[in-house]
Amino acid sequence: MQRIGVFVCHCGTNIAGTVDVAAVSESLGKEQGVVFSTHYQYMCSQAGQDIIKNAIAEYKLTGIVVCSCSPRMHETTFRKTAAAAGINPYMVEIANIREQCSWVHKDTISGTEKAIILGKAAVAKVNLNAPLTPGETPVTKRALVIGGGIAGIQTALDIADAGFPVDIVEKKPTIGGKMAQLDKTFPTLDCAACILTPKMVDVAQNDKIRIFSYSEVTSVKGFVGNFDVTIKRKARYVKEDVCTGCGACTEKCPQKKVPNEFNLGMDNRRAIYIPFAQAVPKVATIDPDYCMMLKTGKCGVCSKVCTAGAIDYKAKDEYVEEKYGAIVVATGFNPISMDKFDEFAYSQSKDVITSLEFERLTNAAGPTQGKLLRPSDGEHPHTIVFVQCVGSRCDSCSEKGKEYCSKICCMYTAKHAMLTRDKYPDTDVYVFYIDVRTPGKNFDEFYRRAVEEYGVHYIKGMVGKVSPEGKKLMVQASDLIAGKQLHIEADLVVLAAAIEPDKSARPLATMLTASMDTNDFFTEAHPKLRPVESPTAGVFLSGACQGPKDIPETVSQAGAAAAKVIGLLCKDKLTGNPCVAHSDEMMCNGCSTCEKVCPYGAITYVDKEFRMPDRTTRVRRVAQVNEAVCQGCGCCTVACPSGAMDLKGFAGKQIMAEVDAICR
Amino acid sequence: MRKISLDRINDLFAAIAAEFRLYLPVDTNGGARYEEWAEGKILSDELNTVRSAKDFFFPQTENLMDFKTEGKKIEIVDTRSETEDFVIFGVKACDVRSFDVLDRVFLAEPQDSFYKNRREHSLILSMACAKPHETCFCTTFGIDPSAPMGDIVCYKTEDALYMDAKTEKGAALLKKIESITVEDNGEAAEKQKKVIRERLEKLPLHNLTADRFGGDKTAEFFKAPEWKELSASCLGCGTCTFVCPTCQCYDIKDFNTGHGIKRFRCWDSCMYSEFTKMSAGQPRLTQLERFRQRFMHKLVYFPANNDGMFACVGCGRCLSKCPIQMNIVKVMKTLGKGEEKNV
Amino acid sequence: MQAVTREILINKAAELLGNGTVDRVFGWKKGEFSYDVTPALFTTREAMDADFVFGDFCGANFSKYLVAETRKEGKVLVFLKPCDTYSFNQLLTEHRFDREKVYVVGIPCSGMLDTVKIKAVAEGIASVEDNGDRVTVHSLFDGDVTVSRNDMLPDRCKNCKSKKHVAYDELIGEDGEVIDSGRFDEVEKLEKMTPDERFAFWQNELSRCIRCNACRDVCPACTCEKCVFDNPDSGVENKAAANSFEEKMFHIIRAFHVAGRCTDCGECSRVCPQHIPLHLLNRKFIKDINEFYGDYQAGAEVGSRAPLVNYTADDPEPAEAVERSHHDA
Amino acid sequence: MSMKNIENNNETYRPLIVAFCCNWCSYAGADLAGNNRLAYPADVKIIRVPCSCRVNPTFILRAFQRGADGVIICGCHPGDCHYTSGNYYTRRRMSLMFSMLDYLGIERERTRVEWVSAAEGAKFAATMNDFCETVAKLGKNKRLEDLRCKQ
Repeated sequence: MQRIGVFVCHCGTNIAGTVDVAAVSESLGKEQGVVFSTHYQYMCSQAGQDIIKNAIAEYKLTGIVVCSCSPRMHETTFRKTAAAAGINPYMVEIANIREQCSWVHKDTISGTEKAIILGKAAVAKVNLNAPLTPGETPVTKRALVIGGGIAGIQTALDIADAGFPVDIVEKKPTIGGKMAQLDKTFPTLDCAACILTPKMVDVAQNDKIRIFSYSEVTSVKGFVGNFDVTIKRKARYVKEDVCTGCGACTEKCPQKKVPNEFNLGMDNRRAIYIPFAQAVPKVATIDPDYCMMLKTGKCGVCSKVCTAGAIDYKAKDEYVEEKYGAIVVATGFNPISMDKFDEFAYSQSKDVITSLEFERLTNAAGPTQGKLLRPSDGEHPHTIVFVQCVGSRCDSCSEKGKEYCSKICCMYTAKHAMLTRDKYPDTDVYVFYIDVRTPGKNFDEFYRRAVEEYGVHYIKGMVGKVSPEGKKLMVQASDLIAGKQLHIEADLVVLAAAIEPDKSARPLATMLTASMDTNDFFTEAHPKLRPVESPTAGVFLSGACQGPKDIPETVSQAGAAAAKVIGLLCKDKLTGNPCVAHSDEMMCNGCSTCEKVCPYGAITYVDKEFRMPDRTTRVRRVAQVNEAVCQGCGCCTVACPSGAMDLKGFAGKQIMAEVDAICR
Repeated sequence: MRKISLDRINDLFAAIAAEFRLYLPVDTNGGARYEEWAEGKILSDELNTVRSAKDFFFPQTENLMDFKTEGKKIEIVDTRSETEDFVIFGVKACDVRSFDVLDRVFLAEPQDSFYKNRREHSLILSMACAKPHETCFCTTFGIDPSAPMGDIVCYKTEDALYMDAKTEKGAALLKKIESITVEDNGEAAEKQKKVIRERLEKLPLHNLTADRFGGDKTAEFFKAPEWKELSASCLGCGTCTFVCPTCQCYDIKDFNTGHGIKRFRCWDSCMYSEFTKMSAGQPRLTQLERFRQRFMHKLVYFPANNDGMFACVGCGRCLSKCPIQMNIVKVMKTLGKGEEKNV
Repeated sequence: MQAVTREILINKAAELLGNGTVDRVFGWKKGEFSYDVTPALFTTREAMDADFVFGDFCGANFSKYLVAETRKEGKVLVFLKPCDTYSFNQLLTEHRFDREKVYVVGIPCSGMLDTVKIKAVAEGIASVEDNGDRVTVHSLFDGDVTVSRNDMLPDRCKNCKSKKHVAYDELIGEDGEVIDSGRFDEVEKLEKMTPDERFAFWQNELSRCIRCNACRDVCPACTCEKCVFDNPDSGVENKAAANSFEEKMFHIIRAFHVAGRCTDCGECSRVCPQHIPLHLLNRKFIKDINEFYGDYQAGAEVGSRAPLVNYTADDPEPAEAVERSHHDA
Repeated sequence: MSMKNIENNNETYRPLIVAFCCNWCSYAGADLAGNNRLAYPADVKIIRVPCSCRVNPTFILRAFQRGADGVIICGCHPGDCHYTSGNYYTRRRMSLMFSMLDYLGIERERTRVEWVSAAEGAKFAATMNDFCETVAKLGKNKRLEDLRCKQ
């Protein structure tokens, strides 16, 4: 049985102007469990708080009801007051008689009546309150960054800079990601490699950062502050710590016909390879799909030329298990496949390329050493057509592309067009667009320079068809402004392919119990207010895995994610929200219904032995809530048909008591 | 014996209803049930009602008393009121016998005033069973469906209803309706009795006997291994209990109305896992024990405490209503056979 | 008439008992009358020869029994009709038993007879004879009555949703197909009524409820360790309904708790001693789910995500949904 | 002032409305309505829940049993749930629940779900005004009442 004190606040005239506070206090004094009831001008003032503290001592109160302003205003204040006077802060309930009563009702009679009812509901709830103590869990002071592109690199560097160890897991043999494949960056036109590679070196040299390249996360267990992660280190058949990166093997390997993914298959590499000159780690990797030694057991050339003795054909995948306090997802993006866009003849002509392929064609380290040459015959193209929004902003009914805008294409196409005109003024450049979207610092100026200074032909309209005819590409398009059909004989067509999240993201999201939208972009905890946190505590988002973004945006999000991680790792212990779900194991059916609706993956199942009411012993599958992970939404409590799942602080019985009091 | 032709039966009901509340079986989507007669209600032709007639004296829920709270004061309110006289028409022999069984429980000291009040204000017009069903076995318990007990016994033929007063109360009622009935020599009723007795011979359970059961059989049956198989597929629902005319277990529950407490008595079933649950748990832990309890009570414990009277009247309701077709007949036959084998 | 005979099932069971695949058989045991069959365990061929039956009154859904049955040692053989296999899968989805401890023999079903309808045909049933299209009821006093078999089917069989087994280890006879037999017609009829008519309909039906809990206790979706209506801590517990509110509360909440999990096996209506058409509550949820969120059949696949533990960003709003359930009607 | 007097002063029928409001959006929206002094009838009594998905259909029936004439559930707009997905589940649960109540012949206007953000004080007040008016027109809840609670 509770001993409840009721404290009605006048809030000057804010409440007392419309509500007869004395009547409220008197009426609530008669409620079950109430042993003291009073009213005062400002309960939140020092003097008001002292009234509460004194009453707690004098009347041995076990529960407090404050009838005052919104709990969003002063719940914390009164909880602290209660705690200071020695009772559990969660024994305090607020009846909101200001914002939800005196301020919205003008009539004193109905205002007073309602205030009493709200007070009764609060009393009824406190009668069933139980002291709650937030749980504490230690924090493992190490972060994991999944993905080694610019997002992952920046996040790792920032976290390491604050003094915390960070591991980067990258599935490719080197970090660097998409940015390493870019030539120049908009809108400043500085060289991507020039700004990226120093950061890659920083990562390599930072003693707080470990790089697990050519590796994948295979399992994530645990919760915020305490993740247990298994990382698969794929066999690269080259001892990472022994290889000097001299590159001798990559020149001697007899298998020369391996499509070079770094150049998007526009040239070849060997079966043993280093993706590019500035790779980090600069270590060779054997491609098991092409290596003759691994496939047939006959060759061994690389082993012979390696003076360091780094080659190990018997290497196996290894699994590393590590604990982390925080995880940052930076799995990035890929251009979508052009398979479904045959109207642009991508599969029919080598001279129809994607924008990323164009980047490689114009890059000094690319297949043409930076000379803009047609992939088909190595000739210089004189007419280039850029097609925007290939697979972006598609109709929701269309199964070909994405509904969203890929955001970066307008700007990089302007960059490509401008650079082409700059280097090869004899080239005619057409850009077909739906809209040109340039909302960014110096973006619109950049686009206008392309049109005004460089004479790029921007045509509003879509390309309908590209047909290879001899050495030419016949481009059929519409000019919506002129209202006419255009036929352009092009030498090269560049498709601004939509970008989509990396395919590895979906299984990763499942492991992390982080939610994704229908396009497989990770969902943020709040679209406006918590944009770099996933809804799963301790999991943060960096870069294009959360949505299409350019480099500056990616880097700022990477920094923001790092700041959040640092904020978390700074703590020695995490204090949870005590209003969490808990399962009555004796009633739980183990049906997994609650687990399916939990947005945080806070519910797990264990097989446990129980002494049943019929005095038999039975092993039963029951739900357990990880209090450190549960955020207290209560979704599981309604999903659970047996009522085994309840929410502390908002228990079914408490809410029903409030309902009863209101409807009395 | 008085007679009224069936085409005037409505007049009979109207005449009775002018004096008393009159209840009679009428048809619903869910079978026959007792309803208060009003103009337009038609007497059901079903052999029996789905729920038994025990509801009249021992209703499913009953408000025993109220506690009014105001502030911190509690006031106890006696909700009892004197029942008006009422007539139940068309009660079959088995259900009439069930009242005797219930009387043994509720009218034993200390008497149940709620039950007694209603019992004293009731008039029972019983009806002979013209066409018993295959599930009937009332004769097993010495009940004669052709000659039920009650204040007035009725026989319904193709064209008329015959009424024979068996008690003073019954005679008084017949007197009141004298003007719309005619005297009868009882021949038709006798003829029907004969037909009924012939029909009883044909019933599949006609030879079922309860001889092997009785108050002294606890030791013999309590540990019988057959209980395990008999109870194996029991769902633990309360259908058998709630349609049974003699089951009389109840629980007392308080309902918080927000203004006070209403104390209810409500039917309970010994088949329920929560039956008579106390702080230490429920006394019968398994469905086997709960199942055994129900049948041991009817066939052994009740007769032990009530001069050999069985707490089953052979109405057959549980035979047709059990979701898994397990019932007292199967129990009696199975346990009986076991005994034979042992001999 | 059923396509498989008692003998076929006994032979199959004997074979599986003999070769050690199973060590007991869950089947039907004969009783006093033709319709009087009880679910029972058999461990020998002799016991089956003596008491095992299979026929038109073997309607009980055995899936739920497996929850308790699989807690025992060894493996049990169970004969499942197509509709039972949906419940079987749904129970597996909810981790209610160990699949390894059950051997399922799928058996075809041509619809089971409704005892209530048979009893309405004649008083005093001596026996019932199934001649395929027609059924002859031998009465104790009134001679024989022959009626169309189809007329003797319960609603759940008339509206059979599937003749296809969705789970089995072995199948006897031919497997059927998922069929459309207008099982939402009755629901639609109610939807077309005015709210007053609907209220009157349900008030009349639910007022007969005696809270015997048979619907719940037989329901294969109701396998809670303890039902909220039995749990004094739940705040909604009540032993016997004291007024019509509690009957509504019980049936609404029960239907809601099984919504998206109910396979529409129809056991609730079969066992109701008051013949309340409880399946019409469940079917309303199923129909709404199909209309609002796309077709979903609980139990069709093990592990499928039930509609109430799922969502899409484009789900209809509640007001829109309620409206829609009428427009479609 | 006793409750009796209050009742006597209010002769016209006023409905009793229970509003379940999500702590993060609608409850804050109600606070904002208060800050802006946007009036709505005192018939509305708000119960704070962490998320609209905490509202068990049992609570709704309970409110009707105890004498409520209308029940409204307010949550964050779909997609804006503080807990990412709670209101999506609310939407499904309540769609089915309300459809069932309608099927049982209970006036569908007595139940409602509205999405009100923390910034929508005006929407909150307008919604409550509209809901109160709608329920007031329907009159007392008879179809889901429990007479025991009305004595």
